[in-house]
Amino acid sequence: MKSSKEEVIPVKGLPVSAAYGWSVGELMEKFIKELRNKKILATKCPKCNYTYVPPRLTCGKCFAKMDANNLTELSGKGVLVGYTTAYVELDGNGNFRDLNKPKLIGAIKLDGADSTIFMPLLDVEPEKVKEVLKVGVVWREETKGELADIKGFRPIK
Amino acid sequence: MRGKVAIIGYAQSYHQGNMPMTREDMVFEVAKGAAEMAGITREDLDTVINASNDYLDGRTISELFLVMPMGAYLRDYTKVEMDGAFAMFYGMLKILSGTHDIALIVANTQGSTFNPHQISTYMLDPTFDRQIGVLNDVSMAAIQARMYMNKYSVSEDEVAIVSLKNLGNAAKNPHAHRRMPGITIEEVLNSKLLYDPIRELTMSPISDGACAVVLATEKKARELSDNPVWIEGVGSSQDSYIRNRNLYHLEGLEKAAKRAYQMADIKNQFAELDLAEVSERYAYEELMIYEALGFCEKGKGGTLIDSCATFKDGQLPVNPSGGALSADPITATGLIRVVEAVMQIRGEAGACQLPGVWRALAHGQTGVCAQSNIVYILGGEY
Amino acid sequence: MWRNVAVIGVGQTKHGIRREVNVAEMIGEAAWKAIEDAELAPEEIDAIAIGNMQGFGGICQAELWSGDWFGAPGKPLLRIATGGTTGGSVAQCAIYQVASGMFDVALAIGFEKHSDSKEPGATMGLAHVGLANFFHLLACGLDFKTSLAWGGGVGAAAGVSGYQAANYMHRSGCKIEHLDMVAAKSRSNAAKNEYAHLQWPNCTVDYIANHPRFGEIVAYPLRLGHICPASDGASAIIVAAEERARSAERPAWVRGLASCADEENQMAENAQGVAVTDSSEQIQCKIAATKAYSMAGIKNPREEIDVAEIYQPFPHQELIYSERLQLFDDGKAWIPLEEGETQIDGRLPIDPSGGVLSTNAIGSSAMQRVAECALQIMGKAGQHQVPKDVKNAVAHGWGGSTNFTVVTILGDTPRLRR
Amino acid sequence: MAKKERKETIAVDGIWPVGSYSYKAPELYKELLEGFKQKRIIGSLCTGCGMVYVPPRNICGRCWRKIDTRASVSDVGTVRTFTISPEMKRGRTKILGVDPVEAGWLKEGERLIMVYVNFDGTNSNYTTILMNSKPEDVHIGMRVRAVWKEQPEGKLSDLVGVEPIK
Repeated sequence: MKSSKEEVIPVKGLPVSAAYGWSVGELMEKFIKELRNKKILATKCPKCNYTYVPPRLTCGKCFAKMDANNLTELSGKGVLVGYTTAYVELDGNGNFRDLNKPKLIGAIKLDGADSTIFMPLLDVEPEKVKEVLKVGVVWREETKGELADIKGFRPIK
Repeated sequence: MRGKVAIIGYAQSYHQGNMPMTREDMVFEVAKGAAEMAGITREDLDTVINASNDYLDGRTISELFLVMPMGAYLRDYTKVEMDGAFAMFYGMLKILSGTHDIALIVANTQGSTFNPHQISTYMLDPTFDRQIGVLNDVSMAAIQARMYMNKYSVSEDEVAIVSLKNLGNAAKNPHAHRRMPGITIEEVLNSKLLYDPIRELTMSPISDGACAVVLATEKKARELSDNPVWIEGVGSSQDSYIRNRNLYHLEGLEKAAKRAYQMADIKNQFAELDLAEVSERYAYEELMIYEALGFCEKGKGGTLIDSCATFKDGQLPVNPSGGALSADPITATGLIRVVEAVMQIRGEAGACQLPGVWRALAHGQTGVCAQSNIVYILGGEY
Repeated sequence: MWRNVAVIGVGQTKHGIRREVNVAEMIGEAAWKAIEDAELAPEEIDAIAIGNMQGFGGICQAELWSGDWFGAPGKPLLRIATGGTTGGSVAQCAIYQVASGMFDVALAIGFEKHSDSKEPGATMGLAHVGLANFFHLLACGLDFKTSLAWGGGVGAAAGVSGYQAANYMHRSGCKIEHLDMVAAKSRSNAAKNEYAHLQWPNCTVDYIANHPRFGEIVAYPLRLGHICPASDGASAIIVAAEERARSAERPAWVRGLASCADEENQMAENAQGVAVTDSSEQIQCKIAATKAYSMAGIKNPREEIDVAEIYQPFPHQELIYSERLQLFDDGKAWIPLEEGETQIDGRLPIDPSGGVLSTNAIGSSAMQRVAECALQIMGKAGQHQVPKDVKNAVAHGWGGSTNFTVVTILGDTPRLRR
Repeated sequence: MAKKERKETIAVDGIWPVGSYSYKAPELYKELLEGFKQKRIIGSLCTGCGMVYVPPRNICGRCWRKIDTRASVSDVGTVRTFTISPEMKRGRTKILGVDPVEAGWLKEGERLIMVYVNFDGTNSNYTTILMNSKPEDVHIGMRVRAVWKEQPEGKLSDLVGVEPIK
């Protein structure tokens, strides 16, 4: 089979986009709202003790059901289990753009949680990052009960 | 289970960055090509299964306008919105059910339509990870790569050797998108750094491409083909979401491989397999794939590549075609691996041909950090 | 098919606007209901098939993220998506998973969450079917008025339906009143189905035709009250091999299944021409139905089918497809409708659940047709259970630009007798 | 059928930039528009099954082959089906953020008759507008003729619509 060299006409789109607003569900709503009080909530599976952050209704490990009674509060401290230095980022329209200053992304296991979250790492030089670094939440100046209340994590003593 | 399933025809496009061909024409050529090779017409197709993705193709119901080019007119038809290797699994299930004799599987993606890495962000938990905004498939792979490399002291050089091997192999593959004869380690290590340690040459390119295979029952295969390739084993498994997954290993792939080995009765991969074609979207991933497929112990992927055992002339060559690092039209990539393995078994791999290939492994994946995997064991007529 | 396969469990969420749960929770709800209904342990599920149309809810391959909510980790999973037929195609995938002999128990899930889209009815997700074609047409100098005519088709299913209805009315002699009858029947049936979205108890033809808002003709001959809602919801079934199904109280045996694709209606890729001039013809449905009936050993569907669940987001489609499913003479389905034959207590009830006209969560819709047929056979349909012994039921789904059809036939006895 | 109070949780937002995609089209419309310049309609003829596709198509899925034969077809045809819009009113709908009546694209109170026309000698429907006719007069089987712009410029808008043959 040979590739035939037919001419094609490029077709460009109009500047339209589809907008979404995903309802988050009961436990996730609690999680997001409690960020205002600088609290991080998780659910602990009553059967296998796996602790999920953010919280959720079904345990993915043993399939037990969970609800608001299984919510527990975490300290907001944890350890770094993985990281990367980003030299580019996506602009939302499908283009990678170069960053003037590299950014760090961390994979963090919060104390008391079993799941890993992926967050910006702040106030640290790329060469200083290593695993099992202790990290803590950096809150936005004024917390409003939104996911953006967590600016990221930074190393702590 | 009753009977066996064979691959009796295949075709793939000349994968490129921006193919001067419409999606329709590209699909028509591979679908028709595979059917012609199998010596069948449209009327012989009992079922046609497409593998494409609405997000990648930029069309809701991406297969709607592909019905006619695929030869699905008035045929039994469906779409698997995953890698083509999964679509082939569905084709196999239909044939094993005894309801269909011949299946055509067509997988296609034109990466030039929209950046697939942007689309990978739409796969994340929309209520959390997508909102945080730092993750996509490349940054997530970078985190996994760092975790894996740090834990098992795998060096960047060892990862670069994977690119060196695959891109070098691709130089002889006319279908590959990224062909780099004489590529050096320095070239790989000096290529643009996106997310440490993922560089331009240690990740797959964005490709346009398509691939098709024809499956048949044992009876039909013997009627139609002189050298059918048999599906001796298949196994598939989806892993947990990235937040709740062991990122140091590809546990989903391990499970899938176990199932395939069990079905094909394989106990010693090195002795019983002649080659493997795997979907490594990133160079480090190939090392993790070695471990999950049981080619080496956990954490020893780096040692295995150092030993050159997976090079073309090694004991168990992996990706003699160049693998996903050489061309990655997302939903077609896994099916291309199957086709490359079939070509080797049939002795039709041209300049990439290795001597004495009887039995090969092919792997396809979908999702961030290879979340869902499928493994085939393919064998020729002994 | 060399192996008998049956539906042994059904789970549906309440369909409607579900802003109190997220997608994953909604899928999980249906899946666990089905698993509990089949009295299975989650470990007994060998394989999963799932599907939706991802453009509507805005998540790509949602099962990758949400898999943990319905027990997917460690299991082989196939994602199936074929437009409106999605749910039916997913159900068929699960049937093949078991029929192949590779797996003994499979879980099939269809879902959609339209309300996650900020546009009413997820219009952008729908328009996206033909958006690329539309951009091409605009680049070729399409004027505004003609773009509206094309636009009818750009909305794929919804758009071609007005044209399709006119075609059907022309060749059958059916009137708008008959469309009102289908709509009234569906909405009042839905009031008896706890999972349905638009529940209008005792809805009358008069209400549909003369309501100041619902009575308005929005695209001749369709009234606003004729058009399906955009719902949120998920539904699931459990398919099991004979050995396992025997232990169920009253399984719904799979007796026949088929799918078929015709050429696109109105336009092909890049707005190229197609050779289908009457989209109410639906030859692919004739083919799929014939195949499925022959597999099921059904020689006279009119006599042997006890209940039909037809995918009908627009009322004329119930009439077209009931003819194509060989339940009535060509062009005559409106006569038995007039005579009340297709009511819940009629001779041949069609869509006792209220159908897609009352509930349309795209990925779930065609799955619900299979699920509802299973419920009717199992005798578990509750208030909308048809008052007779159901031996055979036919579940239908259409997708694409009405050019895909899936037909699944369930029965109270296995296909192969041993 | 009163609205019930609904439980609701908060939502988080996201965008899918569908307009940022780029696609590829074959050159078939160039041929169609070349024909329009001369007030002619071009279709493609499949020499396998004799189907004439309008606008031209380059693959016949019935014969599963490429088509490269073109045919010039009649601009007289038959209405195969139609649909009619409700009365267009200011403030009724917005299309991509524009009110078509306000923008002067449609007249206040106008009802648009949209038709599928099967031009003689073809096997396809062509989607267009029925002009110079009342909504109550349109019917399937109606004979119509193409209305061309006086000075065609090789655009789709050269074919303004169709009108009934008296």
